[in-house]
Amino acid sequence: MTYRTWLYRLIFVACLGGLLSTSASADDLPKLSLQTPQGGLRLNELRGQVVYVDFWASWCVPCRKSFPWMNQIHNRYNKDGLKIVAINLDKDTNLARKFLADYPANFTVAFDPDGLSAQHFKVQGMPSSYLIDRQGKIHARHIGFKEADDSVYETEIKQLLATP
Amino acid sequence: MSSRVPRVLGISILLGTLSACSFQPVQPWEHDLLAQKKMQLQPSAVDAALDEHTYFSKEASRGGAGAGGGGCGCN
Amino acid sequence: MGDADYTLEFRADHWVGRFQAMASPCEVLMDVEQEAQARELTQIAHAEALRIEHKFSRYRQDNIVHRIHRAQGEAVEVDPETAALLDFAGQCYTLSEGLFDITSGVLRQVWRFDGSDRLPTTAAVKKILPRIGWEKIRWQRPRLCLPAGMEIDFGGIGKEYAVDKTLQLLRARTTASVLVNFGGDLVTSGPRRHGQGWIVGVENPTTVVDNPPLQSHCEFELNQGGVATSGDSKRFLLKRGVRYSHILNPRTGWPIPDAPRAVTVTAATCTDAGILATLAMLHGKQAEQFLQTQHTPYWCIR
Amino acid sequence: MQLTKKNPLAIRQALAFSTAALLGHASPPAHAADNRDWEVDSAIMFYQETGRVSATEPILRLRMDRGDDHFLTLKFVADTLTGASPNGAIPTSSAQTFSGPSGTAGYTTPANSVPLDPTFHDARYAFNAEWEQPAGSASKSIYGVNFSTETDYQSIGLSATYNFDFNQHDTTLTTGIAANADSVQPIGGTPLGLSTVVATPAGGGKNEGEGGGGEAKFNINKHVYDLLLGITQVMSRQDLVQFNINAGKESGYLTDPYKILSVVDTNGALIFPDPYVHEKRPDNRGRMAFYSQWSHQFTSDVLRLAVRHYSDTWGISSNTLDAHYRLELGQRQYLEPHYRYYKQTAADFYHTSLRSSDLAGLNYASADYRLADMSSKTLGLKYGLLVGKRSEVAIRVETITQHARPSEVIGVQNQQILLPDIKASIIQLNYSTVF
Repeated sequence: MTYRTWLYRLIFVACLGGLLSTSASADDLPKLSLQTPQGGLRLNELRGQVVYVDFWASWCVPCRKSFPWMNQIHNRYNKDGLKIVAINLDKDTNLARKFLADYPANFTVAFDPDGLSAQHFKVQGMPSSYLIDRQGKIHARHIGFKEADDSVYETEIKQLLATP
Repeated sequence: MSSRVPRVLGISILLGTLSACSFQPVQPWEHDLLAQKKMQLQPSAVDAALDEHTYFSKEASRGGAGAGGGGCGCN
Repeated sequence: MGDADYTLEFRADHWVGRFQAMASPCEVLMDVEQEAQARELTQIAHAEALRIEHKFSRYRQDNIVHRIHRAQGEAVEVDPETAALLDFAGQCYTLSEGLFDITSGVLRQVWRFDGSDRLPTTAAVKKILPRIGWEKIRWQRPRLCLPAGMEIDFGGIGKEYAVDKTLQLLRARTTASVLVNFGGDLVTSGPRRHGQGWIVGVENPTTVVDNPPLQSHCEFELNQGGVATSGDSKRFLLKRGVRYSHILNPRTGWPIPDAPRAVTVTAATCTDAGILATLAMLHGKQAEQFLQTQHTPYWCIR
Repeated sequence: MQLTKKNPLAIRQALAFSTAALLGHASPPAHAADNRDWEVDSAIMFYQETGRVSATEPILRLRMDRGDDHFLTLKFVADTLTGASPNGAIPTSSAQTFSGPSGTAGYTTPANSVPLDPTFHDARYAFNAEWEQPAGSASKSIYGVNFSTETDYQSIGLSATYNFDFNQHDTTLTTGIAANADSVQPIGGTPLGLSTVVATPAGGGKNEGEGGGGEAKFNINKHVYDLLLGITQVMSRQDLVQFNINAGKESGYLTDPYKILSVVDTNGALIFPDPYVHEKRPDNRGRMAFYSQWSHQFTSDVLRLAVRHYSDTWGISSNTLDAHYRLELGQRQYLEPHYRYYKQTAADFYHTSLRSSDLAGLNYASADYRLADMSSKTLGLKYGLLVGKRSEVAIRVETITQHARPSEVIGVQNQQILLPDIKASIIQLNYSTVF
C-alpha cells in the first residue's frame, strides 16, 4: 500500500472517528486506523482487552526509559490479555525506525506521523500513556515516564487485568 | 539609561510580535525540532561558560542570559 | 522406557547419559557420584526431549502443530506452553524486523539444500511468498488463527528451548552441575564441584565437505549459560561457484547473501544463544561485526 | 539491511526478557536505570592577546541523569593566565618606571608604549555544582553552588532557579536568584584609593593616605546579588524566543587593586615626582540587563540571535548583538559562523588620565580601559563533527577586536595612541560524548 493511500485512509478514518465520538459513544477507543509494521491496526478492535496506549517520539528522552519497561510489562501480562500499543508521533517515521533499532520493542508499535490519534487523546506531554479497560474506557493517564512510579503503573495494569 | 530601556523593550516586543504573526499553539508531539540540542537556548554549555568568562574579563557588562555563575577577580 | 533407549557411562569424574532425540545425538553430563542419581537425571532428560519433540515436530500427526495446520484457517485454542513459544516467536519476529519468521518453513517446498545446483525458479519462489509472514497470523492468546496454506515451524527455536527446559527439570532434582547437550546446542547449570567448567568442543563443519581440513576442533571451558550453533555445512546449494546458504530471507524467499557457514554463540541460556546465532547468520556479510558488539564469545566460520 | 542498525546490547536485553518469559524465569529487573545518560562536555581554550596576556582554559562539564528528571551537573574550570596587562597609566614620550606590588620587581615601559604590567600571572580554579529536580508536574528547580579560587581572590556562591511550564509546555517562566560572596587579598596589601603610588613599595598595605576621599576603611569583601525573571515561548515548531530581565547589585570592594591612573598637568604631561595614583571605584553598583534571544530552525540550519541591553549606576550602558548560524553540512558535520558586536559607554568616573587640578575634587577614578567608551567585535567560526552515535568533536576559532576611546586627550597626549586596539585570538577544541 502506498503512503498516499495510507494518508487518505487516515484522514477519512479520522473524520469518521470524529463524527462517532460526538455521537454519545462512551467509548474512548477511537476507530482510527494506525499503520504498524504488521499491517493496519484499529484501536477500537482492541475492545475486550486491557490496552496500554503509549504516545512516544524518537526525540523524547524519557521515552527511551519507558521502552525496556514496556518490553517487560508486555512479557509479563501479554498472556493475561494486555495489549501495548506504542504510537509514534514523529513526523519523519524513519527517525522512529532508528530509535527502534536502539530500543527494540517486542510489543506493537504504530506510526501516526500526523498526530491524529494524539489529538483524539488530547496528549499533553511526551511521553503520555493511557490505560484503557476492557470496556474501552480510559482508566488512567500518565504524562511523562517516571522510574519511581514503575510499580504504580504495573499495579494499575494488574488490577485492570483482574477486572473482567 | 532611562531613555535606553524602553527602546530595547520595544525591540524585544517587536521581535515577539513578528513571530506571533504565525503563532498557533505547538502541540506537545510537535516539539521534535525544538528538542534538538542545536535548538536549545544554550546549545553548548561549555562554549557559553568560556564566552561568559572571556567577555566578563574584557568588558564592563555582565548578565542577562541566566542567573548564577562564579565570580572572579578579573574585573 | 527401557534401558535400551539411553546409555549411561562413568567417565573419570562424572556420569554421561546418552540418547537419541530430535534427530540428533543427545547427552547429559552430570557432576554426581551415584549411578542411581545419574540414571534418574538421564531418564528425566530423555523424557523431556521426547516430549518436546513429539509436541512440536511438524512430522507427526498427533500434536498441536498438526492440529494448527489442519485447521485450514479456523481458530485453534493452544495450551500455555505452545502459547509461550508463539509469543516468543512473535517477539523474535519483531526484534528481527521480520527476518526471523516461524512461518518461513514452507520455503522448503522449493528449496532443497542437498549440496546440488538445483536452484528453484524465481517464479516458484514468488509463488510461495504469499504463504509466509507472521503478520498474517492472528494470534490472540489462547487462540491462533493460521491462514490456510501457511505453516508454522518451531525448528528454529525448539531444540534450544528443549535444552533449557530440560535443564530446568534437572535443576529441580539436583544442585550438582549438569550439562545438557542436544546435538551441539547446550547449556550448563553452573561450575562443577571443583570450580572448573565443562570442556566444550566446537566442531568446524567445513572440514566435513569441500574444504581441506582446517582446525577441526577447538575447545573451551563453559562455566555458565548456553551455547548454540546456527548453520550446517551439509545444507547448501552450489551453482556457478556461488554458494547458496540454507539461511533464507522470509521476505524475499532467497538465501541471505554472504552468510557464514556456521555461527556458534554463548549466552545466558541456550535459547538466547540460538537466537543470537541465527540473527548473526541473518546479518550475512556483517555477521562478525554484529557478533563482535555482543561482548560474548563466538565462533564464526565461513 | 535494517537489522544491522540495531543496537546489539539492546537486542540482548530485549531477548533476555523474551527468553525469561518463555522459560518462566523471573524477569530481569526493570532496566530503566541502564538508560541513564552521563553527558560529558569538555573543551580547552587558548586565548592570546597580541603582545599581552595569554590564557589556557580547560573546562569539563559532567551532567548525570539521576533518574526521573533529576540531574546533577558538575563543572570544573582551570584558567592559567600569563603575560602582561595594562596597568592604567598612559603612554608618554619618555620611558616610565613602575614598582611592582610589594616585594616584586618593578618594570620599565619604553617611551611611546602602553605601560603593561609584566608581573601579571595567575591561575584560577572554579568548581560549580547544580542539582536539578522536578517541582510538581510542570516545573523544576535548579540549585547551584560555586567556588572559585585564585592567588588573591576567592569566591563562593549559591543560586536557585525555578522554571514553570504551562501552555502545554509551550511557555516557560523562569525566576532565579544568585548570591556570591567574594574576598580579595591584594598582593602587597590593599592600596588606598586615589592615593599616590609610592615609588618604593611599602609592605602590608600601609600606603600613605593622600588625596581623594581619604577613606581609611578597607573593605576587601565583595557581595554580588542577581535576580532573574524570564519567559521562554515556543512560537512555532521552528521558533523559540526568550526574554529575560536581570537585575544585579554589587557591593564592597569593587576596585582593581593593581590599576593606577596617570596624573598630568594642563599640557597633558606627567606630574613629577608623584605621577600615578591608585584607582578607586564606588563600593556599590546596581545593574540591569534586558536580554532577548530568538532561535529559528530552517530546513535544518539554525539561526540564533541574541540582543542585550545593559545599564548600571556607574553610568555604563551597553548593547550587544550576538548571532550564530549553524550550517549543517550533511548529517554529521556543521559549520557555525559567529558574529558579536558590543558597544558600551564609559563609566562616569573613567578618566584616561587625571589632571592634578581635578584630583582633589574626585571621589572615584579609574583608567581601566574596560570602563572606557569602547566597542568590541567578534568574528568566529566553529566546525563540528559528529563521531559515532553520541560524540562530537569541534574546533572553534575566533578573533576579538576591542576599540576604546579616551575620555579626553590633553595637550601633548595627542602625540600618543593612548588606547591602541586590542586584538585577541581564540582557538578552542571541544569534545563531548554521552555514555
